[in-house]
Amino acid sequence: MSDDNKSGLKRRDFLKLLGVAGTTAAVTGGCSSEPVNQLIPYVIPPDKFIPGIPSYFASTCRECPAGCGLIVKNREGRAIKVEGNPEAPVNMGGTCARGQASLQGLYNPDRIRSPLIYKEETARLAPVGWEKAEKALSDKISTLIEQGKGDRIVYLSNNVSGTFRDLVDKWLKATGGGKHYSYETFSHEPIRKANEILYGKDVIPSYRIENADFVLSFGADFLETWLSPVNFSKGFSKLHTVKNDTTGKVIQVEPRMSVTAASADKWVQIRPGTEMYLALGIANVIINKGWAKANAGLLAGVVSTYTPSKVSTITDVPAETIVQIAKGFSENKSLAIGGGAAYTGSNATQTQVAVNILNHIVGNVGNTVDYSDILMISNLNSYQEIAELVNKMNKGEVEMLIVHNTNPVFTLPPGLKVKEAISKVTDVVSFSSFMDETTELASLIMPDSTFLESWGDYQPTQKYVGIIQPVMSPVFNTKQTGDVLLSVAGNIDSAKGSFEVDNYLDYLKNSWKKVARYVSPGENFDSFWKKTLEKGGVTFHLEPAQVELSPSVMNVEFDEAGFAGNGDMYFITYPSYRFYDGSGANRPWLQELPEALSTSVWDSFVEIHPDTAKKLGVRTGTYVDIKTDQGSIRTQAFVYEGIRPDTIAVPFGLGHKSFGRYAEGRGVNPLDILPASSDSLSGGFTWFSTKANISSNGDYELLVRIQYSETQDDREVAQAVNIKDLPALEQDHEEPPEFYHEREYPTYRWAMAIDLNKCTGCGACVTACFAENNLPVVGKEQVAKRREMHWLRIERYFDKDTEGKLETKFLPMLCQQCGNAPCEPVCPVYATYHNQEGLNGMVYNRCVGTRYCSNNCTYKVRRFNWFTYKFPEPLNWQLNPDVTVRTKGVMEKCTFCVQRIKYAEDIAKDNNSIVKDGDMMTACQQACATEAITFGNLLEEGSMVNELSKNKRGYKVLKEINTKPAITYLKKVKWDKV
Amino acid sequence: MKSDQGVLGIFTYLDTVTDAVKELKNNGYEQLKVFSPFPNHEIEDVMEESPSPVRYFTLFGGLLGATCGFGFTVLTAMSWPIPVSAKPVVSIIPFMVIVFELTILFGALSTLIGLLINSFVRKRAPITLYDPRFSDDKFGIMVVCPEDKIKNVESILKSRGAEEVKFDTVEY
Amino acid sequence: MSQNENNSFTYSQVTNDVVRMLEKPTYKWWALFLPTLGFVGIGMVCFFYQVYTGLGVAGYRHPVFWGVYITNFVFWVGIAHSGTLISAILYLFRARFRMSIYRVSEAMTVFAVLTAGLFPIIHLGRAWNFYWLFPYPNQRELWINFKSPLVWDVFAVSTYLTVSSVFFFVGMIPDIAAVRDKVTAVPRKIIYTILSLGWKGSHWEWLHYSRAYLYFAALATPLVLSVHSVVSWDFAMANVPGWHSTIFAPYFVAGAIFSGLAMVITLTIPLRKIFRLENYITMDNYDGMAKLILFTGGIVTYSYATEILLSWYTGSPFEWGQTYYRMTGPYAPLFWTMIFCNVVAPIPLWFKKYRSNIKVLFIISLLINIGMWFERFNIITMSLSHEFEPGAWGIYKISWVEAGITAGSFAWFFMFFLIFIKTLPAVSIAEIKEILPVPKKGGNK
Amino acid sequence: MGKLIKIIGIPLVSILLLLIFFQQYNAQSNSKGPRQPVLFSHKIHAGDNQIPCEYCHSYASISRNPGIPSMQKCMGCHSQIAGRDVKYDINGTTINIKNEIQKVRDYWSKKQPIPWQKVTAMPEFVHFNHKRHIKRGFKCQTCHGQVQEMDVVYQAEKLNMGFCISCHEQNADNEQHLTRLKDCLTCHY
Repeated sequence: MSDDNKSGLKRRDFLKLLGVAGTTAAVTGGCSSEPVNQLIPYVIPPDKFIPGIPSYFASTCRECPAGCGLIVKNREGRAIKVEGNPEAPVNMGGTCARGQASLQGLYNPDRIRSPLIYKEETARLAPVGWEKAEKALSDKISTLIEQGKGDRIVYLSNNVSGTFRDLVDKWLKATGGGKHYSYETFSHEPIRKANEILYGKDVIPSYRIENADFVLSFGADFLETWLSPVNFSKGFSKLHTVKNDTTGKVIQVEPRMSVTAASADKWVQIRPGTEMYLALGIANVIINKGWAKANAGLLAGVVSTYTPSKVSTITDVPAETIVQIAKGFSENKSLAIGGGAAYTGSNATQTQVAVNILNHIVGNVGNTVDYSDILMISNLNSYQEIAELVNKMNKGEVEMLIVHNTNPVFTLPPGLKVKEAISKVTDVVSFSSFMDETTELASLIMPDSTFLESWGDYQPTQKYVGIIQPVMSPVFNTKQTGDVLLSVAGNIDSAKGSFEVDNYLDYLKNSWKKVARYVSPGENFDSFWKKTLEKGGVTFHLEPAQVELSPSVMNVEFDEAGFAGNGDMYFITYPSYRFYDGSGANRPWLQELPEALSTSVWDSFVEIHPDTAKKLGVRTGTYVDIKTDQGSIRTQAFVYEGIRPDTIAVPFGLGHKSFGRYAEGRGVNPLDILPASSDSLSGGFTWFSTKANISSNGDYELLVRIQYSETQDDREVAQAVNIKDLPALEQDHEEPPEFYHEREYPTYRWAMAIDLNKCTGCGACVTACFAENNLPVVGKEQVAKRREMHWLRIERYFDKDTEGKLETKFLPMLCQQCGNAPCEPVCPVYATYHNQEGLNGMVYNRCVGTRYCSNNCTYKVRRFNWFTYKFPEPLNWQLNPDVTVRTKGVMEKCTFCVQRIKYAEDIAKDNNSIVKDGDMMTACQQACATEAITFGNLLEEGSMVNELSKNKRGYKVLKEINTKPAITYLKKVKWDKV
Repeated sequence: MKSDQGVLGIFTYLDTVTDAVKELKNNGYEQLKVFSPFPNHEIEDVMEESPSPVRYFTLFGGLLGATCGFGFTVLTAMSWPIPVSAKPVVSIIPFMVIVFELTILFGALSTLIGLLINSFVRKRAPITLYDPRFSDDKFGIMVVCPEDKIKNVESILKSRGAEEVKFDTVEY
Repeated sequence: MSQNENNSFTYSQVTNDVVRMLEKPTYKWWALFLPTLGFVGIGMVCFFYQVYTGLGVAGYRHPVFWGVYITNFVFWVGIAHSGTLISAILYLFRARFRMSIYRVSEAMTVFAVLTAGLFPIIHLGRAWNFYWLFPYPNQRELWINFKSPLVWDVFAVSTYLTVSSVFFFVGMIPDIAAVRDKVTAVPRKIIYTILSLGWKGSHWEWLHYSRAYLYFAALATPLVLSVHSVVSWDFAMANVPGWHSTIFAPYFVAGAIFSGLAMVITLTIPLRKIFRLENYITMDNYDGMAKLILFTGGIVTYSYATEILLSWYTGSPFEWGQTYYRMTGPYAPLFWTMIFCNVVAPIPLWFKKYRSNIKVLFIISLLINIGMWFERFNIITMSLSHEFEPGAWGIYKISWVEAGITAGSFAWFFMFFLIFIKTLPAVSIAEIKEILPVPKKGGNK
Repeated sequence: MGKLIKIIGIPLVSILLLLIFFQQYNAQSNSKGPRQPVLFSHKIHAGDNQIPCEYCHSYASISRNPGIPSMQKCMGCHSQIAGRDVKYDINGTTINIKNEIQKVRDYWSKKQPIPWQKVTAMPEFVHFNHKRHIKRGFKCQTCHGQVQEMDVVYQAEKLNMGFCISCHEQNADNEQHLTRLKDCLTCHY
């Protein structure tokens, strides 16, 4: 290995795996005909891999604590695509943009390529071999043990559960009894505390949105980052399915319109920090009107004082709205959840208590709130505990800090002085795969393999344990931390005995032997293990848990949220669904994925209401200074009505000082101006705890976005229907007379249906398209010139609803594979044409680049290669060998993942049949967690797409142009009142 | 191979030229050539040449172009039928543009060929005698006649106002 | 015409005056020619840079995929047209005032088409594959799409180039012969001798010549109309709001002649000054052209009006949206410049007083050239930047590479023109003589 | 009259020549293969010893890629077969079979792959599916030439689009099938 330390890139091994060169062309790239001139055979052919045939591995996503099940597609030893595992109860086949982008964590060119150790003489980190690195660590620990300071080792990791947590604890015990802190940036302490207060259970229950048809969310961005977004998206999809002319409903209560609020049926603008009162007010109505299902008992007393009129004055929510919500909430199978800004104020726990009260009195507990299947992030350390740890470090009570998959310097408020504290620690060891703000401070770095290269398991909820298995051999000279810990322990005399195995895989298997005994007693382990690896995990059967209302709820004081600072603006910071806690910031796909509402890319922005903007004299793009007592940040304004005039909001996740070329120095970190304060009851960090002053010196720069027109200019591109009109609704089937005879299709007419009532604008499909079709990332400067390469873009239109309120429509726009395509006849060289399967073919190598097709494209979905775009090594390893990598001067566009169609047809042909519904999915369809996208053969009777295209909500975009699109959109359903 | 005498008379005035031509024709001299710096109808009239065959070239070229244009577009379209939009593989209307353009192109080119052939390749009588002034401001008549007729021709030309007369033998 | 009035004017004078223009170039000429070469060089550098790095160096962006290059293409094809108009159509109409200027305008035609022909190649994403647009038998057994207006373009423009250069050359044969007989310097003598194809000016040659010339004119006339119609169909055949319109063909042809005549005036005014050709290119010529400009300008104005009216009358949000965008959107200044130059500026020409004022003519012709360039720019770019999908609206800005290549193209045109006036008879000797009174002993009756 | 021939004849002839050139364009490619790190003779293996192609290129009938034999496969035989110690002329270069086989064994002992030079080049934008063609019953020789007679393998056919299309045209069952076979998306995506 040592010879690899220089480059770190284990290309030789990679090529050994690669086996055949036809496909390496995709790696070298080029729509040009220069051939690849070397064939590297396998030395020993791995039985898994047949060149040209993909192999699939089930694993578990670790991009966020949700722990979705994944299926990873591998070609010639390279992981090239991530998809949701339908077997996994967490995500049931769906993925989010971050999950899709996990590949760019794996192939990130800025990964740490080999162990690094701090050299005094050069005063910088230098690469070393693994043996040396491990030796260094074990020596340090041994000396600590000798000095009896073994208990002064702190292992700080992100949320780990299952076997690895157990290993860490054992390991720490063996090395002198250090302490393991596991910490997440968004750790939801208030939910746990509130449950403790109400039911004496310090846990986070599972919320079953799929069982509800009336969701009342107090700021919980459950479609973006809250707890388990993909799972909730699935639920949302079920809830928003239009059945016999009605559908479920989501009420989003928050001061700013999050993406979740945008796809909710009603967005209730509320004065920040007063969500608690609204919840109590609703409870009050329900109890007083006798709508309560469960025995409210002592709760009646708690809420008695909060009459609608009183609440309405506090919250700015009209009294009748409160009553309406109460009615709907009590009449339907309902669910109340709290999150986001709502429960990160100083009264977060109280708010959550109020929310729980709502769930309690209408008897949701046990139906839509499940206390048996608790989330495992319940075992996290609270922000308060971490703050104490920081104090200990400051006091020098920590000798060795081991940081693993967490970045406290970035994710903790500067007020805590984390950086200073860490520098006080004698030895800082980092297992991080990336050189982030915290790892920079480490003196010994032992890069962990990403979860796609490692063994492991992860338990998202009580009910399910997902397996993590390597989907390819490590890209760089990295080693998974489990193995490192074991071999380090092996080097320490006192720790030697405590582990019977020396590598993590065996350790994992041993612990799974227990699982096997529990799940399928008597079955031979190897077969069980094999089955588990195929399925991706095991599901346990749980007994429904009963909860008892504890009287302690009586002593909760529902006091108003307090705000630091004397600013006149409420300052909200919310987790970006693209970067989560900032760990996504080094993934170019996520950087170039537009934020659904502002459609801005590659940078931060501050949301400002038009009125405020006018007062301040700023427009979208103007730089705004946001000042609190902690300091000030400066970023560009995004002016829109999706936020209260007295509030501003900045997304969290950007503003890295160091995190690789894609993240460094991009945007601002709102945390910099937040006070290091916490919620008194739960000890959770209060993200929403300060007011800010805003000012602007008028500096303007284009806010780089994907879409610059906010409204659709009465063009009826994205359509909606009022639920009252649903029964009478008819799809407009009438076609204008044809000059030429209709085209008929022998076997297939590939078509798509997109349900706008389900699309949440989350962008998973866009990222999936990037991954599947080798789309290049062009960077901020080029996007500013509208040169982004999105084959599939999600258009966002702000309309006014009947009450003149802001109404958002999302419209996924991709090539419509028109039956009467305007782009085809104008191409002088037949580079684009209509094939017998209804596809609008695009032959890259024939294209000369007149760009006439794109001029004539009604939907503007064609993209042009203005340059030959680069895929910096090893990002190019991810390229899909089945898709040509385009070079400068050619037009490109979506072809319904024709490579997948061809593959499916090939398989079908082997058993002389044709492709049936469900045999193949397009990348976007597979990724879509809300199942908004349906793809299939229009000619196949009873295929889903065939059914949906006849749906009465169906319509074709810009029908009047008579392009005969193959994509049917299903109108969004509007409710005029709650 | 017979050899004859060529006589060239150089004139300044057009009417004298036409008179001279008439006179010569009356005296049975048919092998005449008249030089002028620009096309002139009076000369054409008096020479009584049959109309130029160039027009047939033009016509032929035009027709050929039309046929080629039509045949080419239709045949290539059918050789590999690639459907674009909902249009038929062979759609005559757009092809007409090509047909038209090729008609013009071939027409013009064959007219050019016609011109070259007729005026430079197909010379009815040989020209050996020429005077640079013909392209400037002088007119000229060249007569091809047997040896014994020279004197006669010269006198006619002179009498009709030729300022200068040249002689040479022509072989053809 | 003035020539008839002063009879001092003899055949040999004509020949001498024309041949005089072909004397050794003066330093003035070099002072014009060298910078021209320089700009051509700049243009080429820009082009190769663009080919090497990719089309991204141009200002193009989604959704505006055509910009300055196609604008230039249409502009130059337009310029070309008046040449053929003057030499062919006016020839058929026997308009006497064409005689002295048709050579210049024909030259202009050829060079303009040469320039225009570059742009379809320059604007290609993969310029090195430009020949794929031509139908040649290849091992792929793959032909080109004759339904595509771009292929029509290929045929129309190449036909136009061929025919107009043939026309240009044939028209010159007798004059080259005249020059041949004048010049004495050996190399030039040989060159002209070859070029003159042994022209002797015998009645036999004249017979076929004038026939052929007539047919050329007869063929060129429909051609010139078709070419710009085809060019206009590049746009009219598309469904882009602001392009998809039936009046485009006549509208473009009129516009072409409009701009072309303006260009002729712009070129000939300095020409006649430098070479003292006042006796040949007279105020009557300009008067004739000015009237034609008024006429075509009228058609152009009418087309503008029709476009606007119809876009409103259709009631289609796309069409009217487009028109409204043009008038008020970010490009509005360009739109109003165009209106001023093409609609307002020509008005003075209604008055003889201004028609016969060289300065006024020159300024107006310049304005029209500018205006017509902007017309093409507006039609192409504005329409594209504001189409059906509000989500895909965007603004196009010209880049320095495009500017360089555009400048290069103008230089390229003038380079040819400068070489032309020094090497070939810029005024038709034979035809001038044709309209002079024929010398007769008996005198003209 | 000679002039006439010149004026019309020359352009016509040149056009004709041009056409012929383009038609002949895809005739033959050079019959000289690249020099391999191990001078392996397909003639000895596939020809003299009658080893079927798919014994080594085992994926050809189950995958779009034929695959190249793993070192293991080579050693499968050559752990026993050391090769006769004789001179052998392989396209002009005389080699000793024993030594060549020894090379393979060295690679194997070093656990290193042999960096074969690619012979048959196909542009990256063409997606050729071996399985389909083998299943349809085409011999490898159809595209790869008489490999069993080549010591040093060379690209027998130019394998340009014309080659593919002509074959597709000949082997279409019916009109509809032909459309499928000549559909651009069959190979280009």
